[in-house]
This record gives sequence, structure tokens and C-alpha cells, in this order.
Amino acid sequence: MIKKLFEWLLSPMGRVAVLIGALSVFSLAAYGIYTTQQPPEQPIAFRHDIHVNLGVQCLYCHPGALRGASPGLPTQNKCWGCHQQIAKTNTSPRLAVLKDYVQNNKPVQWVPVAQVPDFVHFKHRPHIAAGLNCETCHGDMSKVEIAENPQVMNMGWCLNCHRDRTADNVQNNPDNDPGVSALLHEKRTKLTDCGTCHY
Amino acid sequence: MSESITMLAMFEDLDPTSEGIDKLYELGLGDDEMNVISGIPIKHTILGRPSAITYVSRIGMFGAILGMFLGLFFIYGIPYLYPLLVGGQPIYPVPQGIIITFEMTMLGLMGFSFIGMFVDSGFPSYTPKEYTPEISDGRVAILFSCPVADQKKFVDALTKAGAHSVEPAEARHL
Amino acid sequence: MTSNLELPVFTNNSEAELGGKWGMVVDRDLCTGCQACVAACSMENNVPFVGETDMAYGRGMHWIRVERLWEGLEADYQEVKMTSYQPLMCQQCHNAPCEPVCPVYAAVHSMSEDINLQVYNRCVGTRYCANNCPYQARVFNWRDYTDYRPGNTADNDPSWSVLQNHLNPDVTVRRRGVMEKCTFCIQRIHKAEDTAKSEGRDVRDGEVVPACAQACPANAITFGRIDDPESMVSKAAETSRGSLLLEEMRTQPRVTYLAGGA
Amino acid sequence: MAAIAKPLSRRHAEEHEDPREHLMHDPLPRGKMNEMVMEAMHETGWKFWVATGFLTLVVLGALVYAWYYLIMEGLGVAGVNRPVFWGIFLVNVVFWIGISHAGTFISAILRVLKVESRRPFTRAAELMTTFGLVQAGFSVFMHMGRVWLTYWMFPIPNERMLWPDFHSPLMWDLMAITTYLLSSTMYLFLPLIPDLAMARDRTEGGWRKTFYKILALGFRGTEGEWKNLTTAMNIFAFAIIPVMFSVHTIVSWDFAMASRPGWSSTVFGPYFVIGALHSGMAAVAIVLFLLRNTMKHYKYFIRPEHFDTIGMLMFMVSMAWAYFYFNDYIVPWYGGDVWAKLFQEWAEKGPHWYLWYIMLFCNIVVPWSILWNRKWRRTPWLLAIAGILINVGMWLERYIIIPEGLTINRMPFTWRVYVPGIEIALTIGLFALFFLLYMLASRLIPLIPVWEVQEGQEAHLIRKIGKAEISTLSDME
Repeated sequence: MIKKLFEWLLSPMGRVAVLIGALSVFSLAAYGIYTTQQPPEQPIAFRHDIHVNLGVQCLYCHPGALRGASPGLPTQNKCWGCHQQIAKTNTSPRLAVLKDYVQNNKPVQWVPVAQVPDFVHFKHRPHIAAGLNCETCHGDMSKVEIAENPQVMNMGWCLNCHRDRTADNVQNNPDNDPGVSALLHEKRTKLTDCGTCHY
Repeated sequence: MSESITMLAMFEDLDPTSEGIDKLYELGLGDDEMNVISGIPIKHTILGRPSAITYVSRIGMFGAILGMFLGLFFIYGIPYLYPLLVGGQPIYPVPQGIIITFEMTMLGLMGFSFIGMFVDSGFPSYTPKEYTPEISDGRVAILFSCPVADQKKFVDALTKAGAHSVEPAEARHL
Repeated sequence: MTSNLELPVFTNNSEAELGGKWGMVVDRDLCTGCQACVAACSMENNVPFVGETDMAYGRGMHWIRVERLWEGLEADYQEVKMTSYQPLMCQQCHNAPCEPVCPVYAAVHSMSEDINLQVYNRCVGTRYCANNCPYQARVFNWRDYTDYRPGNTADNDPSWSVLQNHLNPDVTVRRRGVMEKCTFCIQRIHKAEDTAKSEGRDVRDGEVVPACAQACPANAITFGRIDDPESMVSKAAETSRGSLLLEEMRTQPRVTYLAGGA
Repeated sequence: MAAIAKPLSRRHAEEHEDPREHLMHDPLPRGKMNEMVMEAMHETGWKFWVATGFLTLVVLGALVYAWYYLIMEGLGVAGVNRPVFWGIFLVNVVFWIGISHAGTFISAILRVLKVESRRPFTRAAELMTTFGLVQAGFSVFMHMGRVWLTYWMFPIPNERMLWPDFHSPLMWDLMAITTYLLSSTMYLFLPLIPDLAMARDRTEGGWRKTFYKILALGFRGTEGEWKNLTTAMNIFAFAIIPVMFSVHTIVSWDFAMASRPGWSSTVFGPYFVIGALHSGMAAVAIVLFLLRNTMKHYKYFIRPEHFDTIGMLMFMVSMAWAYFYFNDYIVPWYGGDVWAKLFQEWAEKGPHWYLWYIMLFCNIVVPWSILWNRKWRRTPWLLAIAGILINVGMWLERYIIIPEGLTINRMPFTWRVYVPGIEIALTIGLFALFFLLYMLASRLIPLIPVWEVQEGQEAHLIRKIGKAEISTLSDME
């Protein structure tokens, strides 16, 4: 039985079958990985590139980043604050969706894109305070249509940055100042501490 | 160079085997042209043959050194990659290092001896070989190659030494 | 790899013994055994309710427990003079026995706060740390107690489903097979430090109050910086009534117990 | 006074045994022995299949399903509890690692010391090592809270930049058990190759032929192949002995490194090693008894003399165990540390005091009263009973150390007695799995190393000197 199967597998038909089987498994896996890497569908197809290129600041819509842990996602009222003064709002079919939300007073159920697991207590405020720009982690949103996450936000990625920015080297401490060294050391202790993010 | 043939001489016991080997030497065969196949390990001095060369112990030693370095990396390299502190312990501990290095050295030694046995013997090989199942039933066989012209001379000499049978060996699937 | 990376050093000399960052003082004479700290801690830290069956078997998961100690037990309770209470939580040892035994660095020392950490998401549940803790301060998630959906609670009580709304978002919700313990309310420490840093100052004494200290009606628990000799906690710890639990084990705990009047 | 030597009594001469009682002096042609071993492997009665079926059911129910239930529900279904965080799971780990030690002891130490009577049962003992370690591994994984994350304990580069912590005794344990499992499996395989070649030569087609053909690796038995094989086996025999000692020492360090009363003891290392040998030797006696009575022709290979050897080893190990136990007992007793004393009192007078006395009875009284007698040592069933009792005693010894020892600690408020839950089912399942694996292996591989037996028989010659037949051991090896 098994021997027959083995002999059949060695025949040309069998080889083709094996090839097809391997290819289908591989393509299924590739498709599976591909789907997980796609940005999620949003209730409104919000164009980040248009808004950023028009000069809207990130912090205008995501002000929480400056003050606390979560940057927040804008409500429909925030959108409406500008869009009610724009003539195109009444004509564009894309914006009809927004109008619908506002008129029916429905909350927009945005889907968060850049997320960390719930055992990671990430706070935006200290990162902004340390002088990081939004695009350092979230990519250049002026080139992105629907919001997507350019990074695989895993622990190694976080730690690499924390360690690079606190390393006592020429880049961080050009004058080899002992005071700066001490400060960097203290910062590194804090930034590579497990308890800074996990509790 | 004349054409040669591979012969398999079967013996019942060790005494005639060693005698047969002597005859083969007398007929001018070199050490490399014959081999003894047996069901139990036979000390080379019993048959008056040179000791077989083995690289297993050398490969094993290489593995032991490799394992030792792996162990040293585990205990002293990993904390350098990402130092984390645990209560009351130095970051590069010595006693734990001894334990881990010992275990990895032993694993390397034994793992490589095992692999070395495979490599040195050419295992696994499923190609046809000169063999007969009687060997695993306790017979001792001498495998030798001789010129086709002298075949008769060799057969006679070995039969006289006490060979059970001397026949041309055919390579067969084991 | 970052070049010129300086390795942290674990100092274990007498100088460091006096050090430490955060500390606690528990006055056993003031404690009335009311268990308010236990309730407050459970609420603050998402400590799950294990249900009657498991509680009866001794699997209550409180991070702080109030031990009631009897004096005069030997003569059939005839000699009992008074019962004293001893609220016991993780002692945040400097020289913690629980830490080095963890194979995956789930129990590590926080060098910046000088307390013990339990990284829940790293824990694989070998429970060695709990065996090695001389204070028995660690608790284990024997089941998925925090899965409050109907039918999933320990005692299958459907009314528990409302409990999923009580969870504190600042603290990770633990699942089954994970060790956990008192953190000195590290989420509150972080919050106070963040606020202080954004205002460009140090954390004020009394700014960080853990849930147990906040809830204590008798003010038996004091918390603060022990590296600051002027803080309330340092002054309280320096009185002659102070003692450390199992001091002979040289774990260098950060909790001082006060007892014995005078 | 005239010094006249007393003449030897007649009785003494009669006691002198017939050398042919020994397997080494009772040779059969190799072909005959091959046939006997192959026949024992092939001829399977209905009883075997009934037993296999029953054991399979037990494994599926008590091990596979129970473990699935344990993983899905969490450890709450087990009896482990604060403060007894480790229960029967760890008892089983230590017990099975102990069982596994006998295989290495017999096949490596006795090989190095050239004890000839080891020859027919080295394979049976080595197989016990490998399967025992499989059971131990299962027990470790069962006891973990999140067994699906076990790979975090392996040193693999990962995106978290986190590595395992080699400060932890559990990591030493992981390295040691991995090393031991791998090396003992290799050591089981090396002497098996010539026997697999023999099985290949004696099988005519079918899946068995393919199976043996693949496993025999194309071994013929040329001079080079034998040289490589014996060199590798020599390296293994010497190298695996320190590994064996280190493994159980490290297992004992899991306990001895913890600062708990009753655990923190420097004698734990040798004490655990000797305890392992105690239960392992006893298990070899049981397995040899079962093989001798269930496998066809094995009465030829496994003889009273082998039970005699095992019995003597058991006796010796039992004495050593008693010595180490006494040592472990008297030091804290004399030292008078309050917690250590409490632990001892807990074992002797606590709610489970009877376990302590059963342990002493099984581990000391039983072997000492049975094994001193040569005739009794040579009675297989008696030795098997002693083996079972010793294993019960050794299992209880670990039970007293782990759950009983964890019951009490330095915080009296938390003391709580341990009540096992699903662990009991899992333990039954593990024992069933061990026997199932062993039974299946007995149908697949020759359990008697025939070539080693033949080698030994060829090395032993009998000649007659005067009125007695004297055996000589040549230096063929």
C-alpha cells in the first residue's frame, strides 16, 4: 500500500502532484502572510496624504500624544469643524459618508493601526517630550493614502532605539562630558528596564 | 594493469581466517586489497592485520571544543547581548558557567563522536555492496580483490587454509 | 548592537543595603485587620476573584494578605492576650531569591526603581520563584479567572459577567499559568514620575500612594522614597520599633514592620 | 602444635557451581541465538495485543485527554496550591530521571569496568534510560503553567532580544537533561546497529525489511566500521558517566539551591544520585523479570546469575542510600536549626507520618532482609517484588521531599496540606506510556545485544584443570 503510493509519487504524474501540492501550500502561506500585512479597512477612507500635504499637523487630530499615553482618534465633530466650511464636502461622494456620520450623530469606529499588546504600557507623551517626530515610528503619512503601519512593532525594535539613544558614544556625547555620561547612564537604566513597559 | 575480481571467502572460525590472511599476504596482496567482515568486532592483532584508522575520536574532540565555546557563549555571551539583572547574582557568574560549559562540552563531544562515526564509516549508504547475510550469523569473511588470471590460485590457497567457500562477490542490496 | 555599552552592576555591599528607592513601613500596632488594603489592592491591580470553590482550597490571589498571629497558642488558647495583625505583601527584596531562579527572565530586578518585577507576559509558569520566596508573597493564576464572560467564571456564576467592566486599564490582565505579585503599585509610581518630569521637578514625598496605603483607615501603611532621609517613610523606619521580616535570610527587604509600642 | 590444615569439607566442593550456569560459558552458535531473538520479536500472542490495547486506552484517557484538559483549564484542575507549588509533577520528574540512571550505570559503568554479566541486558537497561527520560520530559512540560511557550527556554535569537537566564537552576536542568537524553539515545543506537543489520539480514521483505534496512545504515561489519563503532562506543561509555552524575546532581540542585528548610542541603547531590540508582536498579530487576517471563527464549539469555548481579548492586546501593539518608537526616537534627527540625518533625509526626515509615521500610528493610541471601537473590520473582517495593519507597521519598517539604515554610500562616488532583491520572498515564513504549520497542528492535553476547562467549573458554572446569577470560576485548 505505502510502497505503491511511494512508487506512484516517483512517476511523472506523482512528481507533478507533489509540485502542485508544495506550490499550493507555499502560496497559501504567502497569501496568509500578505493578508496580515494589509492595513485594516476603515469606516471612512480617510486620506492621510491629502490632509498632511494640506498642512494639517498630526497633533491637531491626535492631540493626546502630547499629553498622555494614547494619542486618540478624532471624532466626527473634529472632522466637521473644517469640513463644514469646505464646499467639496457637499459634492464629493467620499465625503457623503462623513456627512452621514455627522447628521446621524454616529461615532466613527476608527480601526487603530499601530497597536501594541495590552501587556505593553506604551506612552506617547515621553516619546514626544524626548523630541521624537511622529514619522520616526509611524512613517511619512504624507505618502500614505489609508493609514498603514510601516513597522513591525516588536520588543527588539523598541529596545534597539532605546539603547541607541542612550549609548555613551560620540553621537550622544560629542564632548565626552562626564555629566552627560551620567545622565545617559541613568536614562539607559530606565529605558532598558523591563518595568518601564511591562506591569 | 590486469583486470581484477572481488572475491569473498567465508570462514567458520577465527583460526582459519588468520591463516587465510597469511596466505593472501604470501600471494602478494597488500593490506588495502583485503578486508575482513565479521559479526563481532575482532581485535586486529588476532588476525595479524594492521589497526584500522579511525577519525572518530578526533572529530569528537573537535565537537567538544565547539561545545565548550557554545557553552561559554551561552553563559558569558548572552548577558552581553542584553544584560538583565537578577537578585544577588553577578552578570557573568562563574559557578553557573562551569555547569553550562561542562554540559555543552559533553554534548559536543558525544554528538560529534556520533556524527563522526557516520562520516568516517560513510553511513548511511544504501548502495549495493559485497556482502552475505551469513556474516551476521557468525561467519567471518575475507573480502579481497585479485587478478582474474590468478583466481584459481587464490581459491586453492584459501580452501586449503580452511575456507568454507571462496566465490566471486556480487554487490547486492543489503 | 550598541557600541560602548556599559553593563549594569549589581552591588551587594553594605552601602547599597542602606539604599533602595521606594520603601514601605507597616505599623502592626495600628493595623486592625480590617482587610481594606486587600480589597483596594484587588481593585487597583485587577486581582481576580477566584470563586468560592478555589478560595476554599486556598487559591485566593490577593497580593497582600493580613496574617493574624496568635499569642499564647500553646495552652489551648487560654493564654491568648491579644491577636496582632501583619499585612504581608511582596517585600521587594534587593537580594531577591525569586529572581535568579526564573529560567526566562520573567522575574527580574528593576534597576531604575529598585523593586522586583514580574513580567507577566514573559512568564512560562515554572513556579520556581514562588517556591523560593521565603515570604510566600507570590500568587499563581491557576485558571483563567479574569475571563468574566458568562460560563467562564470559576463557579459558573452568570452574574459575574458584569465584572469585566471593573478592570483597571493601567494594569495588565493576567491569564492562566502566570505568576504575579505585589508591584508597589508601579503604575502609580510611573504616573507620578511622569507628571513630575513633565513639570520639571522631583516626585514629592507622599505623591505616590499605593492602593493599600490609600485605603488603610488606620494609616498603618506609609510609602515613599527611602533614599530621602527627610521622607515620612524614612523617618518612620528609623524608629526603634522597626524590624525586617526574616532579616536573617539577608534578602534585604524594602518593607519595615513596626511593632511593640514605645 | 602441629599445623595441619583442616581438609576442605565436602559440602564446600558441592557448592561450587557448574560454570555452564553462566550464559558466557554456555555458548550457542550465533545463528541459533539470532534465530531465538528474532523469534521472540516476531511471535506475538493475543495477550500482547490485549495488553497493548489496554495500555493504549489508558494512555489516551489518563495522559492525552487529561493533559489536554489540564492545558485548556489551567493548573487549577491539579492539586498544586500555595504553598505547594510543585506537586506530584515534580515527584514524577525526579522519579523518572532516577529510573533512567540505571540504564547508563549498567551499560556504561559496567562496560568500562568490564563486568561480563552485563552483556545480555545492557540494551534493556538503556531502553529504560531513553523512555524514562521521555516520561521525565513529559512531567516537566505538564507542570508548566504555559507549556506552549516552552521555546522561550531555548537559546534562540529572537525579535524580543531576550535570551534564557542561565542563572536559573532550571536552565542547568534543561541543558543537562537535553544532553543526557540526546547522548543516551545515541548510546542506545550505537550498539544497536550490528543487531539491526542482523535483523535486516534475517527479514525477507515487508515493512520490517525497509525499517531495518534504513536503521541499519548499510552496516556490513568491515574492519573500519567496527573500529569506528567501538571507538565511538568507548567515548560514549566514558563520557556519559560524568554526564549521568551531573544530571541527577543538577536535578537535586533544583531543590538544594532554594533556601527552604529541608531542601537547602549540600548532601542533596550525591544523595539524589544514589537514590536514582536505587530506584533504577530495582526497575531493571522488574524489567528483567518481565522480559524473562514474557519473551520467548529469553530464559536462555536472562538467567538467575544476572538477577544475582542486579541483586548485589541493589543491596550495595541500598546501603549507600541509607548512609546518605542518615547523613541528610542527622546533620539538621544535630545542628538544631529550628526550621530544619520542624521539617523533620513534620515528616515523622505530621499528618502523613506513615509515608516516612513506609519509605524506610521499602528502601532499607526490604532490600536488607532479602538481598543478603544468595539463593533469594537468584529467585527472579522475589527480586521483582523487592524491585517494586523499592520503587514505591523511592517514589515516596521524592513525595516527602517535594509536596511534603513544601507544605511547611517560614511563614506559618500559609501552611496547607497538599491534595493531589488530576496529577494522579497523569501519573497512571505516564506509567502506562512507559510500559506501552517498552512493549512496542520489544517488537521492533532486538532487546538482546546478540553480537555482544557472542563476543563475550567467544572470549570465555572452559578448560579442565584437575577435577574442576575452570573458566578463563582471554584478552580478546
